[in-house]
Amino acid sequence: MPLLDIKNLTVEIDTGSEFVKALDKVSLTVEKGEIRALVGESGSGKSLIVSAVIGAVPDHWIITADRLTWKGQNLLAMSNEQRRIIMRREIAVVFQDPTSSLDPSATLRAQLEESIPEELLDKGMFWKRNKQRREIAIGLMHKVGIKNHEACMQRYPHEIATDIAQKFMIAMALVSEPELLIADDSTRSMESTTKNQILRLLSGLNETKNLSILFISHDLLAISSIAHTMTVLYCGQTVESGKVQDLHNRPLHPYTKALLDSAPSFQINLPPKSHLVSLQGTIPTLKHLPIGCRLGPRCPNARKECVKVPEQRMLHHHSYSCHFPLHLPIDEQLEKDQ
Amino acid sequence: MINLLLRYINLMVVTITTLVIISFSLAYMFPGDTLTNISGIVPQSEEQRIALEAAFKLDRSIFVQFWYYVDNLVSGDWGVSFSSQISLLDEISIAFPATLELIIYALLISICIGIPIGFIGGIWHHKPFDFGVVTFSVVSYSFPVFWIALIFITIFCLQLGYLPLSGRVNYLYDIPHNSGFILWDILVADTPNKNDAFADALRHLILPTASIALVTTAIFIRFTRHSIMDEMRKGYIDAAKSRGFTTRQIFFKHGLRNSLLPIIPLMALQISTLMTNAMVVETIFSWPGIGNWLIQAIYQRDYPAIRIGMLVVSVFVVTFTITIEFISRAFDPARDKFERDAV
Amino acid sequence: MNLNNQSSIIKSAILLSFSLILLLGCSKQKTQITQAGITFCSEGSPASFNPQLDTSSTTADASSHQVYDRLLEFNTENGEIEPGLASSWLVSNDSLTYTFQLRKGVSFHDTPYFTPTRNFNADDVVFSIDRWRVNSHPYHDISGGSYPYFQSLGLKSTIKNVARINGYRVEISLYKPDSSFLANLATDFSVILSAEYAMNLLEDGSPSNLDTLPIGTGPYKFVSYRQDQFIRYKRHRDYFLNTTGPENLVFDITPKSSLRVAKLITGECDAVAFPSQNDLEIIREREDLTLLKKPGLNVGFWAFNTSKPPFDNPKVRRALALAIDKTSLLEAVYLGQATRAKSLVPSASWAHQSNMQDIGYNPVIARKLLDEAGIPSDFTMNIWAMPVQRAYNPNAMKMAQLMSTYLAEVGVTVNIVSYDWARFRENLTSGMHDSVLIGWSADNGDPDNFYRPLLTCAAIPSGTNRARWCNPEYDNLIESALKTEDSNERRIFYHRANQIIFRETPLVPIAHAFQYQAVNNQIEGITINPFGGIRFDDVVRKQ
Amino acid sequence: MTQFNLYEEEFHPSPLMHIWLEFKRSHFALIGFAILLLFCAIAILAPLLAPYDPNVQNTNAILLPPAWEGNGSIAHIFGTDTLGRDVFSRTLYGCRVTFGSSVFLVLIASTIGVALGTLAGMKKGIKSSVLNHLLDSLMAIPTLLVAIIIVAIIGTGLWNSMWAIILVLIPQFVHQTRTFVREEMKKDYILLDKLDGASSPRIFWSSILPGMFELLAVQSTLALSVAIIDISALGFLNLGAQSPVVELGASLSQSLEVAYTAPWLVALPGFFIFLMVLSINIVGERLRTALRNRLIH
Repeated sequence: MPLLDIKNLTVEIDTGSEFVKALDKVSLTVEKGEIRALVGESGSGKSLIVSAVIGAVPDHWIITADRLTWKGQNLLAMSNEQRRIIMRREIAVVFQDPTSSLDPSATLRAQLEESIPEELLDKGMFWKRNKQRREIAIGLMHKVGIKNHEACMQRYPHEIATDIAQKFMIAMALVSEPELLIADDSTRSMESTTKNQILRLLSGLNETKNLSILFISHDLLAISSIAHTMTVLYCGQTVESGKVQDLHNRPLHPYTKALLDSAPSFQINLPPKSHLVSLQGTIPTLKHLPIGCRLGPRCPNARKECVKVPEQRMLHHHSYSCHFPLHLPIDEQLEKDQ
Repeated sequence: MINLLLRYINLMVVTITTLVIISFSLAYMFPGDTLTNISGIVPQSEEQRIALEAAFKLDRSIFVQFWYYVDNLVSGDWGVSFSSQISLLDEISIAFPATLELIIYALLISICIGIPIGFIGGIWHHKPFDFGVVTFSVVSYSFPVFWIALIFITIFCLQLGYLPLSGRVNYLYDIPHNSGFILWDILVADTPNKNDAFADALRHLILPTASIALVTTAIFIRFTRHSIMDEMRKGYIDAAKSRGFTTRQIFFKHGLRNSLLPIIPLMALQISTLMTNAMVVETIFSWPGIGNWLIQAIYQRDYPAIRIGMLVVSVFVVTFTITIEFISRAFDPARDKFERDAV
Repeated sequence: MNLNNQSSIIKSAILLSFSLILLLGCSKQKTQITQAGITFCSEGSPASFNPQLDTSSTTADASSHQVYDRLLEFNTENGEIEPGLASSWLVSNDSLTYTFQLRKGVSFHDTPYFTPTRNFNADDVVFSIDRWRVNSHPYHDISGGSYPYFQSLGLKSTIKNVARINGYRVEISLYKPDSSFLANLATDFSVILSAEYAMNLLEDGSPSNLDTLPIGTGPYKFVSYRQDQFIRYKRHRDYFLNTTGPENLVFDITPKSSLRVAKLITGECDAVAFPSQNDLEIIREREDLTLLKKPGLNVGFWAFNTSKPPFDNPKVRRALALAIDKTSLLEAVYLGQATRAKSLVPSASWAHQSNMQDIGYNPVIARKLLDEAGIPSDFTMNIWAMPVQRAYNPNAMKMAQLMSTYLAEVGVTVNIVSYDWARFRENLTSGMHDSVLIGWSADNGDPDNFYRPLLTCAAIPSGTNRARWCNPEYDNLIESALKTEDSNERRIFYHRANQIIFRETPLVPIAHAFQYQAVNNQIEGITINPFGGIRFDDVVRKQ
Repeated sequence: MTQFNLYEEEFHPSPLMHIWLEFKRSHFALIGFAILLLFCAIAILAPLLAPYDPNVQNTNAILLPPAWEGNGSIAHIFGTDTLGRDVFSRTLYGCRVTFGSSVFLVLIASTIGVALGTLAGMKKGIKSSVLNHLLDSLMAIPTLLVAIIIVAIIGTGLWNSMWAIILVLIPQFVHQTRTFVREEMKKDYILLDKLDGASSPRIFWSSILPGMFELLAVQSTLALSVAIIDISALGFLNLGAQSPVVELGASLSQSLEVAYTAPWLVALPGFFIFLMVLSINIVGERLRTALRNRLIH
């Protein structure tokens, strides 16, 4: 059964005056040893899913879900204490902006050693344990690819480059040997060389340690290089999910198709000087979300029925939620409904 | 670090020189005869005036006078007070420690009570305790210090009769002047009934310190509460939470230091409100401090005393502020080197 | 952080702070030290520790009865003259020579700055009197060389010679008979200093210590003094009168009268000088305090500086006197605790003239007189209001403010001037004032103690004649009053002097106030001395 | 604020309106604001409201207790003081002097402070840094000390004590404006103005000043509460307003002599000062949170 299983998760956030469904029936699963990519434009609620999973959500927001389980245990029903233990040993998170998620007034060494859990160290006097902590820390730094660890250890977060900080965040996440690593857009605003280093590091970890990764990004190139399965998100609704190859070859949902078309490197036969395909209109803001399928107003083959929220349908473990999927001609769909 | 040190030393030197120049020029700005303003002695006869002018180098150029004034300041010959004809150095070395004692205890109280309450208020944001903390801090911040002192006197001294009303210690205890800090002097003195004197001095201390500490505690509570609330919203707190630390651990490991560092220089600035309140409270509790002494000096138009008293107090306050600012700047790696945070 | 340990933290914090307050505040238990000591809240710092140099009662309070003794003493009840350091005295029949037999075995104070080698004898008496009498005396010009009380009485010209007959007998001969001479020897100002101490100081080259570090034969030794804060005395073990008194005596100097009464209520002071009129009610209500009251031998007046135009014109002075309403001043400032003064001498003295006519309140005539004297309608004058409290004028500032509204009605604008007490009297003596609100409390029972120091020409340089008024006719009236012993004859002279004062109005007598003394019930033995300084020699604290 | 708007058009409050909506949220703030308006009214209309002239002495009604006490008379609502002057009109005039002079001096201090602050903020180089840091460290000198010096030089009086407090408040305004201006200068919209060829006064006038209003509002409420306490403290030590001018602090110190027989004479002026400062602090605090919330959302 899947490691992390999310079914019909709805999160209503408080925009100061009324509650808006930021996430509307999101479902997502991560298997053991699988790299699940979560794709969506910025502002589509990706980080909201992460904070819903780890519980860093203000108390007055309303979270309802059919299923939000971690290895079978329902996360919502758990007490803070149990949830904290899970977060400590089984799930690790790498946030978006590395420099702002490091304590500005503490040295990197102190922060790294602080995050090493007690259980890993064997008993003994505290100076032995501190020495052991330092060894583990240095080992970790080498593993994540920071060569001159001496220089970085004494420095403060605002004195190091962002990619080193990102590696540092990954090191801190891995120290407690988690089973699931949630990487929230960790390769954003990095030039390609460092981005490849990070991606190689993640896929290496997946193979060696069978570490399952929930990789959140809107950079399709990176996703296609390392992810096994992919889920596409639009304005808080899961649009399509399945294997990367299936989605790549035969996208069923118009939004996925538009998303793939918009990345030129994905086009096989792109004649020179041709117009890049892009969806008209812009992403609706939280206050004026359309009813039913949220792509409605911008969808090329939108019909009257799209006003109802499409439920999720499976096509041999390639699920999509759209009334008029691409593989079915439109008129055939019409008779079926009558 | 070193150029930061040099930078602050230069700032200190520049400020203290400005203060000395101001206090030097005060002698000429004060009404009345400049010679009395400087020396404190009223020349009886004409030839005494000439002798005094030669002694105080009034006839020489302004720079020589200034140099002579600085040399006197350094050597401790601060002139004589106009009304009591006692050397100013002795008067100030008796009066200033008394005010210092009040200010130190008030600062300690504000730190030990203000900061924890501010933190608790900030962490339990929007909970009953937090509303209590906010109302307490806004209300006690707006008490005029002389009025709250009078209310304390009416309640604790006159109606209940628990606490004494004025002075530092009951004058029947003959405590020799040692360091000027009354509690220390009692401990060091060899008078027979020392512990009675100590208890009596403590009872004399309660009300003045409480009336000064009230306002500063309120200010500290506001500072810490705002700072911890901003800090708890930052990214690294969520990152720490995601690593499974409890809020208490997060607070002590990260929240405490990061929220205190930006507000330490602002707390140091509160020394000037503390000093003003101390001077006002001294006149009410007739505490023999520098505030009381300066205000009596102004009533008696004792210009040499005002001049030197002003210099001593402002040099102390300025040095204290700049050192605290330097310490906080040196030990806070994250903040921009030359900017000061606004609350 | 769930709810239960949130409330536990609040509970423990409140408990802690409450116990702290209780522990320190606990109770008003009297510690052992306060049993053996008495604290007296005085109203000002003494100018010096030698009453000869100053007429203010603050200086007299601080040293006269505590540190020194006098040849003769007054009996506080009936005002008779009793033996002091002089055990007996005899007056020659032409009342020109007085011989005093001195008491034996009286020791001076033994203090860290001076240890006496001999007891009190005639040399000390001769030294003390000659110091202010003989200009060429080595100590005459020390600490300013001005002896206002003695100069105002012109005693220099009355005493011919002070001779030492033998170790314990002194003979004083006068030029002309002076019926008030004995009374003047018993006042607070004629104290006996230590000649030996003076000679030692002269050799050490610091003679002014005689007046700042006092040595006397009195019940208390001087320990230490800090200006505007405290004076500390210790009991003089072998004082020649076997009176019981506390081991330590402290004068806690508190200029504000309301603060003095507050300290009395909280028990920080055991006795208080000059309680303010408003607080008398409070003191009467409290059962742990007693309020002693005696008709005062004093007079509060408003003196014009007659040496300064336009105040040299009696018509102007009469107009200003008519412009103020004395009854409202009595109510507002004295709150009814004083009798209306028609002349200098109060009813308690035998020379009082009850049928004396009084200047009424009539602003219309006042304005007319002012116009006749050519005073313009926007005439401004200053009223000096003394900063300290006295029985004869508990709040001079408030009285000046009230008078300024009355004077404004007759077109005289007033600005009120006040300095610190020492500077105030210095400037008064140099005559910088237009008019001053001040008064005089008698030092002995003799009426001459009112007439001579206040209005005679000899009293102008000494500064006690605030009006700086010199009238030869008035002077020889007072001189002739001194020549006769018979009191009815003297009374006639004084009544004729009253007429001159009424006609010339150099000063406007306002009130004769009662003297008050507020004391804690635990203290026994404090009495009101109608002739000046407070005495602590026979005071004890009940357990 | 979801009033029912039929046409679904958008309701975007202007920054000022947004702050007012945010401000209206807390009831305490509204009460504080109402008290503040009351004091402004008193400050302006004191002569009309006061039943008597504050300095007129009515000697046959001395130390009359206030109307609600046993033997108080309605003629003098708050009773009379030691010289028989009506306490109610004295308190009204006192509020007028204390509040009015504080508002006036905060205006002066803010204009001078802002001018100096922008000058220091815009200029670079040694002059501005020395000036700023010198001013910052001189900010630490206590207000009472400066007041004593000024009173020693030009004597006591309301105006002199106001000068003392202005001298002490200016560095605070300079510091706040300088930090704000230096922040703004780093931003791009200032760069744009420069590229358009705008001179620095124009930049200040058109782009920095509008952005500074909220900061100025919060800073002047803080300064106003400090000014009121300092003016009344100086009045209390009778270094400030002298007798013909009626001031709350001075009347408080005069009433000390009769603190036992007439406790209301001590309580009333103090209470009015406390109320004044409390209302300003509540409004200031709420203004700051409103400003903070507007920037965060």
